[in-house]
Amino acid sequence: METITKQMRKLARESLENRLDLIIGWEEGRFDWQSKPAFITETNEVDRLSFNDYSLKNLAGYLLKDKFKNKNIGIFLKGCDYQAFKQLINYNQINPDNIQIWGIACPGLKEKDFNGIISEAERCQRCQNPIPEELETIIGKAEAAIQNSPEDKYQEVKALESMATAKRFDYWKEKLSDCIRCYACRNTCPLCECKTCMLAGGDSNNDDWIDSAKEFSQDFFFHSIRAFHQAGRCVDCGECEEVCPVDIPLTKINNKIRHDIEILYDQSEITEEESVKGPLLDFREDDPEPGIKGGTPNA
Amino acid sequence: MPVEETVNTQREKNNFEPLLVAFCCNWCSYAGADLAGTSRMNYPENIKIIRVPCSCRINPGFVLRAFQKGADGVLIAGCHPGDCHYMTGNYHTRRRFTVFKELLNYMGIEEDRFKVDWISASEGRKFADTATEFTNKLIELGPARKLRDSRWKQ
Amino acid sequence: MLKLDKDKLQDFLTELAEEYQVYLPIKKNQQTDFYSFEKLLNSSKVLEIDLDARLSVKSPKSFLFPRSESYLEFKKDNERLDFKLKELTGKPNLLFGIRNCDQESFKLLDKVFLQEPVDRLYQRRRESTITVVGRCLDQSETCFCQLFDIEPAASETGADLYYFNSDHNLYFTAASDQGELILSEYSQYFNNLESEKETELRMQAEKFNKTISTNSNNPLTINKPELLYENKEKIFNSNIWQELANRCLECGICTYLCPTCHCYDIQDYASDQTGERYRCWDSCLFSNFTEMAHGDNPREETYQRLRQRFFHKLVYFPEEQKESLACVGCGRCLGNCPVNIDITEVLALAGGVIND
Amino acid sequence: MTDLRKDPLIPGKAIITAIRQDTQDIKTYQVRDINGGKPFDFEPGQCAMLSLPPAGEAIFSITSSPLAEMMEFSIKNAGRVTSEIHNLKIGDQIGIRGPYGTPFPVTDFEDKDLLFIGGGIGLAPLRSVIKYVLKKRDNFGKVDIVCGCRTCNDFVHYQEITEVWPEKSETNVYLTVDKATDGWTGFEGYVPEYIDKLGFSPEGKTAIVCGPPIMIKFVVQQLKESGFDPADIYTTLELKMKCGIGKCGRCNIGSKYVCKDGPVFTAKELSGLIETF
Repeated sequence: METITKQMRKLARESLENRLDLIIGWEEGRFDWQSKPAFITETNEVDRLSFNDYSLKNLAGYLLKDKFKNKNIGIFLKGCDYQAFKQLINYNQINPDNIQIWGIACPGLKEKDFNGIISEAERCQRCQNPIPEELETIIGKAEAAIQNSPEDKYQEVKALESMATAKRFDYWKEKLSDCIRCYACRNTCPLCECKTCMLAGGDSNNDDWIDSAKEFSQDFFFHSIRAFHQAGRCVDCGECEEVCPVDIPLTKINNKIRHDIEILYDQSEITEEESVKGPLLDFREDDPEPGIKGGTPNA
Repeated sequence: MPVEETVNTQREKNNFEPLLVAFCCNWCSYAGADLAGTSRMNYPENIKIIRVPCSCRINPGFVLRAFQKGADGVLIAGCHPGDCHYMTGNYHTRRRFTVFKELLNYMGIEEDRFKVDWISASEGRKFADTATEFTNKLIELGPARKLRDSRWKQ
Repeated sequence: MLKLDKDKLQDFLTELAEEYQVYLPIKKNQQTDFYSFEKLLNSSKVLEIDLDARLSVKSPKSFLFPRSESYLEFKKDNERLDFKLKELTGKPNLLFGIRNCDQESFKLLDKVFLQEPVDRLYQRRRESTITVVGRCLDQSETCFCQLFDIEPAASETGADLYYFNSDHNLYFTAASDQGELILSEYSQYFNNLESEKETELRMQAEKFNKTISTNSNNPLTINKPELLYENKEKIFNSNIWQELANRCLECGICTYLCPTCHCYDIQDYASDQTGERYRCWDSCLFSNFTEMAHGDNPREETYQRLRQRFFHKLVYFPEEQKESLACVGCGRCLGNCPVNIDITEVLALAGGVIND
Repeated sequence: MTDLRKDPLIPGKAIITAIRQDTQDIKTYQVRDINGGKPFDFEPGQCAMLSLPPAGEAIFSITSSPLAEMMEFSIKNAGRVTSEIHNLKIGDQIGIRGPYGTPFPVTDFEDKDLLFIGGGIGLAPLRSVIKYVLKKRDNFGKVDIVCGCRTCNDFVHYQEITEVWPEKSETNVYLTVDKATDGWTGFEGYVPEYIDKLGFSPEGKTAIVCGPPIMIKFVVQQLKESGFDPADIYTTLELKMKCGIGKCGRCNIGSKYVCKDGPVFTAKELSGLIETF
């Protein structure tokens, strides 16, 4: 971790001196299990930058903020963060010209749960791309990066799929009943970039799709449509589940859609060529018919 | 016992009349429904048809809103892929609602409550059959209370 | 002081549950939060009572000021409009095992809701709720209740019952007639204890209260929460808020987990001609909190809203309610903030502004 | 047992008894309770929360005089609740609760010269206190009323402003429009400009200003420059309000709540607040 921190500071100092106005990275939190986003503009502040076991926060989302839009920015991105960055480019939400990216070969990070038990972060247990290879500067040692087998990716989703529908409903009813609608999952998602969200939660000024009542059908609407709007975009960076104060397994919803899209439309990795549109913006004449797992074509 | 018997006995037993909301695309399925009507085919009146310009006009929010406000089943009927009046509309419908149907079932909604089907303007018979089958299936399944808003009163 | 053996706790709660709607800290997938006792009994998964957890995830304010609560039903047919009140039904709540910081936060909510004109929705719940405080004999790193002169080992004012949770027993003392009533009505579960044990526990509490109030390694003892109140113009106009707002996600975690946040919205739900009006939580950090009908929003920027949250709690509320700061130092906000915005950091930055 | 009926959030029932279309997007509604009287007592400048389920609730200044036997509201069609109100017919029932807000201190106004300055819909909150003053004309000094609107057909109840008010003793009405159209011969220009031109002397005079925030800002600044004591300049602050009883936190500015301590504030009070909009 120290080598990554040292290299981060070196890169930040050099680039701030000549052409960049802002560096977005991580810095120490008050407690050792914390790592908070840092916004560095002066070279003398560069030593605040630090990468530790808890630098999970995906910084790509900050590039959407209006006040950073026309600045020359240097940003550090782990493998998972970089996937989200690529999606932002594919959906032309940010203009990459004034953004300098430094990749981090991520050794797999940790998280501390409610009772203080420290374990490997959930997203790292299924991470498939810890190193953003396409970038020319990569910090950290490649061999230290974690390796997971491809089946790890959708283990939890498959486990849930094997349950009976009624039992699955009880599972989600139980999980979603803890939701307090704080919108942290939506606000932290780097790919949730709408200025006004249709799920704004019933501000009584305008007709919204849902309201803020503690009502299972409203919370179900929020979580299913929030995940569905990320269909074909979500890169499983794990932010939504990470920030949820009541530990709702949100990535299990997003990953179900990712899993289906891979099977149904075999568009697994995010590609860069101009022609390929997002899975739900594209079609083929011989797409499978709606039915479970695209199986039973309609009579 | 043929399907008809079981359904009728269930209907008398708890006189449950399902509400089936059908989004029909104006160019094909709505015309199909019209044809079913003009050629005197009878189909249950539990089906409530909402006309939409194209099946891809439907947003998954409509489906959930229908279930919230008392629907027991939702049908999306569009033109057969390739005959869409707007050329590619139903291709998008197909992908969108294949993924959404999977998601709904994954989150606990019975698969048979939500159906996407292609009914052309000349398939009046298919429209009537689909309506009848779907209604009978819903009678078997019973009322859909899972997504209904508890504040919703008829 | 009376002793309750932990093996008898389950039966005691079962009998209590006949008269009250009992809520208590229950551990569910590694998190402890308040759930109803019935849920514990008939839940298929193995749920367990967890009286040792320092703090529940959400504050128990939701039992007095629920996330959403409908209070009015309306029926509209052409020109007629009829209203019908939604009365509170069901057994009164009994909150078993809240902490003294939560109990003290109820006093701050009382200052808002029970001040003229009295809010009956809150009052009807507050007056019927029985609270049982579990005394703290240690502190987690995110706690700072001593900064608001709250004694974690409980100074026995406000709740109905207080208990020490040590070794295999719970040692109860009553602090209200309701508390006395419960101890006498359910006396078969309690037995008295030797006076040395009682003095030993009280000594332990005294010692603990003293040690934390004097320990200075808590950063808030250097930059005190009153700092904002004493230098409000200077800190209000400083740019520490823009700096903090860089990383703020404008979500509602800090306000919804906070025991003293009480902002709410009023919304209508319509099912064709009938419907109901309900009150629900709202957060000053949400972008549409102050947005007006014609679209103008006085607090458009994130930093204005973040500043409003800290200024309302540490400056405006004390000005309005005569020096009581709207914070009880439970630490739920700084423990759960996704980007670690922390009151100690805010006050350190504020301290920096004043010194230079 | 707590009696929910007495809860401040519970609306009473009222009926629309008259509707007048003032301008293209402003209508004035006359509201009475079930047996024809005034829904509740109030003082000039106070507001009421009109409740129109399922659209919701919104707070409006009461434009009729507190001495009248009914209540009047001038409502501009701007948001969800107001557009629903604009669909109402005579005889329709609505919910109403109040009174909310701190009224104009009419007792302090006595024997003083009064300068009312209203911009657009901003005249509505002033109407109640103007009618009260003109009803009890002798208790007050000279009255000058300056109203500004975008065009000449944006004035609310133009007939009352030009024919009823000027008839009262020592009462002058000055009208201005942003843009002179349809043969308007009066002054053309923004309100701050017109105030500058009229040049009112501040001695023994209290100013009451209400209108869009931008107008209030310039007018108050001008009045201060021409010698008005900030404690004698009354103005209103517009913020989103929900509960009306100073608890829901929405209209909190500084240690004040606009729905409870306002919307009427003196310029002195406003400058005391750290946060200004």
